[in-house]
Amino acid sequence: MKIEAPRPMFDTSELVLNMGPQHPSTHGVLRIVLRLDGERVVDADIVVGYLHRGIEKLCENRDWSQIILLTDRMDYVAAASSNLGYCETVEKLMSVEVPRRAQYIRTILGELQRIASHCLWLGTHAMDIGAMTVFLYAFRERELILDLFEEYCGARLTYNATRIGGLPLDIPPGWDKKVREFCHIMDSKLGEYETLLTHNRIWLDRTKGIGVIDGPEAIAMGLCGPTLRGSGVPRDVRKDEPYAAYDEFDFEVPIGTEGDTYDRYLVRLEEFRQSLRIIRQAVDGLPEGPIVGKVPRLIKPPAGETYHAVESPKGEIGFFIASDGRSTNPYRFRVRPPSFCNLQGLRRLIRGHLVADVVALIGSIDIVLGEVDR
Amino acid sequence: MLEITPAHYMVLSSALFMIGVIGVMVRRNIIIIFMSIELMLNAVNLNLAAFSQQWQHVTGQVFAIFVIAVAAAEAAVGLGIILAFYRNKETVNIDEMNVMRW
Amino acid sequence: MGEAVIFYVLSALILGFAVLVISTRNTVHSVLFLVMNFLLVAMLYVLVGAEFLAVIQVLVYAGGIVVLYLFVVMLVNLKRPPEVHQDPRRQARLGLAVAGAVLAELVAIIVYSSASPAAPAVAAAGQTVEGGNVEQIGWLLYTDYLIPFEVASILLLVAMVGAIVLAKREL
Amino acid sequence: MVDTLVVPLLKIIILLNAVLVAVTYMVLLERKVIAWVQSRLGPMRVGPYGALQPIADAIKLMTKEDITPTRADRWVFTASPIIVMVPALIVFAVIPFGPEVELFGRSVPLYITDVNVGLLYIVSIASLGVYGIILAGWASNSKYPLLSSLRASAQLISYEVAVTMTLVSMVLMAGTLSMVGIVESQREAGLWFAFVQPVAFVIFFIGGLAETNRAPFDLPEAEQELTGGFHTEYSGMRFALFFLAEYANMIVISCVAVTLFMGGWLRPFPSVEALGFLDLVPSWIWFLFKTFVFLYVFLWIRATLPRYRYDQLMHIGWKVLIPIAIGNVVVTGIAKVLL
Repeated sequence: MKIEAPRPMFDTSELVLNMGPQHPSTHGVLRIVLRLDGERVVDADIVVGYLHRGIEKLCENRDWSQIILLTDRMDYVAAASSNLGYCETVEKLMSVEVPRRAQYIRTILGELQRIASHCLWLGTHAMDIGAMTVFLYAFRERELILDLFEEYCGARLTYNATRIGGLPLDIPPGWDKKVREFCHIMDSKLGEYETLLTHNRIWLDRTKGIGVIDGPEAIAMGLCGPTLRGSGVPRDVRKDEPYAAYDEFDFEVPIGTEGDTYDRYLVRLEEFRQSLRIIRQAVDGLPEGPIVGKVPRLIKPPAGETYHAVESPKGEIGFFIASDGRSTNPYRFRVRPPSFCNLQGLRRLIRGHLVADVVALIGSIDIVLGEVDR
Repeated sequence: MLEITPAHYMVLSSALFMIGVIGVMVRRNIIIIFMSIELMLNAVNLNLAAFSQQWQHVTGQVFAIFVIAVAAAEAAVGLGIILAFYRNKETVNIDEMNVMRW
Repeated sequence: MGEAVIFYVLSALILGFAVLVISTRNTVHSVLFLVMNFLLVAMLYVLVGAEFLAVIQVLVYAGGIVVLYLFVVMLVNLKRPPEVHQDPRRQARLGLAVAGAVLAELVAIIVYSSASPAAPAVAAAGQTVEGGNVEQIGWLLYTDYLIPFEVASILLLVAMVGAIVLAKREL
Repeated sequence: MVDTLVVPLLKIIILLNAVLVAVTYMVLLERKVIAWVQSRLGPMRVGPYGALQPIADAIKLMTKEDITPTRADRWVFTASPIIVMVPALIVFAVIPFGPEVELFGRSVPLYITDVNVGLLYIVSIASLGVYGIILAGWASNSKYPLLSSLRASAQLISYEVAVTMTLVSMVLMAGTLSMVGIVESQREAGLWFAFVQPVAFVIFFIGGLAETNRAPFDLPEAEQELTGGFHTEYSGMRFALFFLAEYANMIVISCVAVTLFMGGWLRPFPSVEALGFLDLVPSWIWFLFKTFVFLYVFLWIRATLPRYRYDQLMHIGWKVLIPIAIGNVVVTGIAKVLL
């Protein structure tokens, strides 16, 4: 009789599932190759690059002021934040003083943009988990912000809203009043979102304990923004390295305790309130004065390099720009995109969870593929 | 011919039973063999129901219900065994299921 | 007359589907034919006045057991056809011959019994199948057949536990 | 001849058409109700307030290309929408929309048939619909539909247990399996069973949501996770059949719930004499009205709640609903013996 060596256990159920690049809830063209055991994710491979347009390289061949509209196309749901980040970086490189009024308006735009972006996040995140009504409610309020932006700069998505040294135009008359009205509306609508979600039993079941990541690990993963703050790390560029006019306003940086999806949700929800608080202070204390600082007609920063970061709705968006001091375009242009950095943590977050959680977690790190791929 | 008697049901059920037996004999896919066994059980039930009608007594149906219960138990355990076996040997061919044979 | 037509049509279909069950290559199709077979048998049950049995047949067999089969067939997505490997020790011819003998014997019995006068349909004392038989079945199950009924339920419990033990990878 | 053949045939034809029309308008209703919840208008273009939208949808779906994926199992792929649709329709045979009424000088019952195992018939036929879903997922030869159909079959079988358990307690209350008999026993009790059996009612409703794959248990069709589920690969009329079957099932569950728990065609508080004026409303209108209320709640829930996860769904089914349902049966049995 021949005794066969025991064969390795044959696994019948491991399934490779290709999620994306065309999938309703990968928020664009993200592709995740999941290896599933039943419905549980054993491992995941995250494939990016489907939206790569070479923006960084393009920027190296454009005028300094032409680059602003390319930054619109990175995080297209929070274009104003990218505009702001780029302009401030160049201003830092050129040591240009920006007038206070411009700083205030930039702050208002930045925070309005944060609310708009968070509205989109909230809507899609809730939609991914199946609460379709929140999506439309959130978009209703986002619409109001888009109207405000349209009135300010004429565009609803790609704003091109700042200029090196200041702003392209002053706020239209009555705009500040409309912003105040909006703050009032938004306050009550936040309550609506919370009624639908915060204490909803199903929402709690779906988000609590999902994708837990603690503070040190989140830092090691390079997470940033609300995703990092959800893990209890109080890192916020607005507080730590104030830019624009943030050092003049009172606001708090909400942090989570558990580091799960629910905490990230709560953090962003609180950021709505803090943003409204900042906007109110900025509108109330809006100083008079010019909106553009002293900038030469031909922008040609001195040779040198610099890195500057601002807090976009997604997290810390940083620009590294090198100028050779001779040409009218940057010598080297590099972006630290928060979505991309947060996406790195996704694999760690989804491992061991179910397919349904993958969707919730993609929503919870709040990525925009335009920014990931650039 | 036009009056349906229990004998008709007997013929039908024995034919069904035979088809089941042939299935068990000629197929080597164990799942098909299981299904053939279900066919045979069904043939038996058909007989029981026909007898129940003939004698105007529901005992036959009660028996059929027991048969169905046993079939359910058999299917659950049998399919569990098939799955466990398949996981280890990657086959459902009954001729390869000989680890317990001399 | 009507009953006869229904009976013959159903019988033909039942046998046809039964043959398909054991002869189809694709296991999923085979399962489908099995369901059809069971549904048709359920119709025959209705014909003999066993509505409760018919419903149970559909509920347990078609709705439960065969779904299990389908599940297993789908999990066992084979990379090679199961019929390839043949056991040399297998004696299919002998099996077929035995089956044929049994069939012949059964036919003989049927022919013999139908030649002799059929037993008259005797109504058991006080029990008729009028106005539905659910109550009678329930009555019998819980009185005369109480112990078999309980044994059957324990059997089902054991089967449930067994199935879980077998199917679970690690306990 | 007229009573045994013509009248039933007429009833079947009328009922089938009514159900199909109701199902298409159910789709419109869903879009409208959810739109109103979400502060939108919903379909407005076709007909006044979008009233002809179902017709436009039907024309669109019928004229669409019918795609069969290349390596799909052609026969099963074609058969599964039919397998889903047929049980959803034939269940209506035993649903009593009203008692016997005088119509054109003859007494016509407002149901197609009243079989003595009516309730079991519904349960058993409804359990066949799962085949269509499993086979659709399998035959599509695609991974998302396969995952979805596995989810669906596990879900439907699990929740069937809980639902059937509640039906057992209802049968204990009514003492019959006939749908008409159950309504009659509620008339005799003078009370809707929903008030006597609130636990069974709630479990039945939750189980009904799960059985019809409706939110928050719409995992098999979770668009955000499985890109539409088992009907991902379907198009045109075959897709429409899945869609129609889902809504037909919703109507079935509502009808059964109304019959079992809300007194079927009876008016509210059938034993209170003072409310006798409510009898002026024909009985079938009461039935349809109650069914409508149920359907509305289905839509309302869909617009409000997020979706459960697969393991949570199983947890609720097996560890919460089934034990409670069994306990309910035991308690009902004891109460029935003692009282």
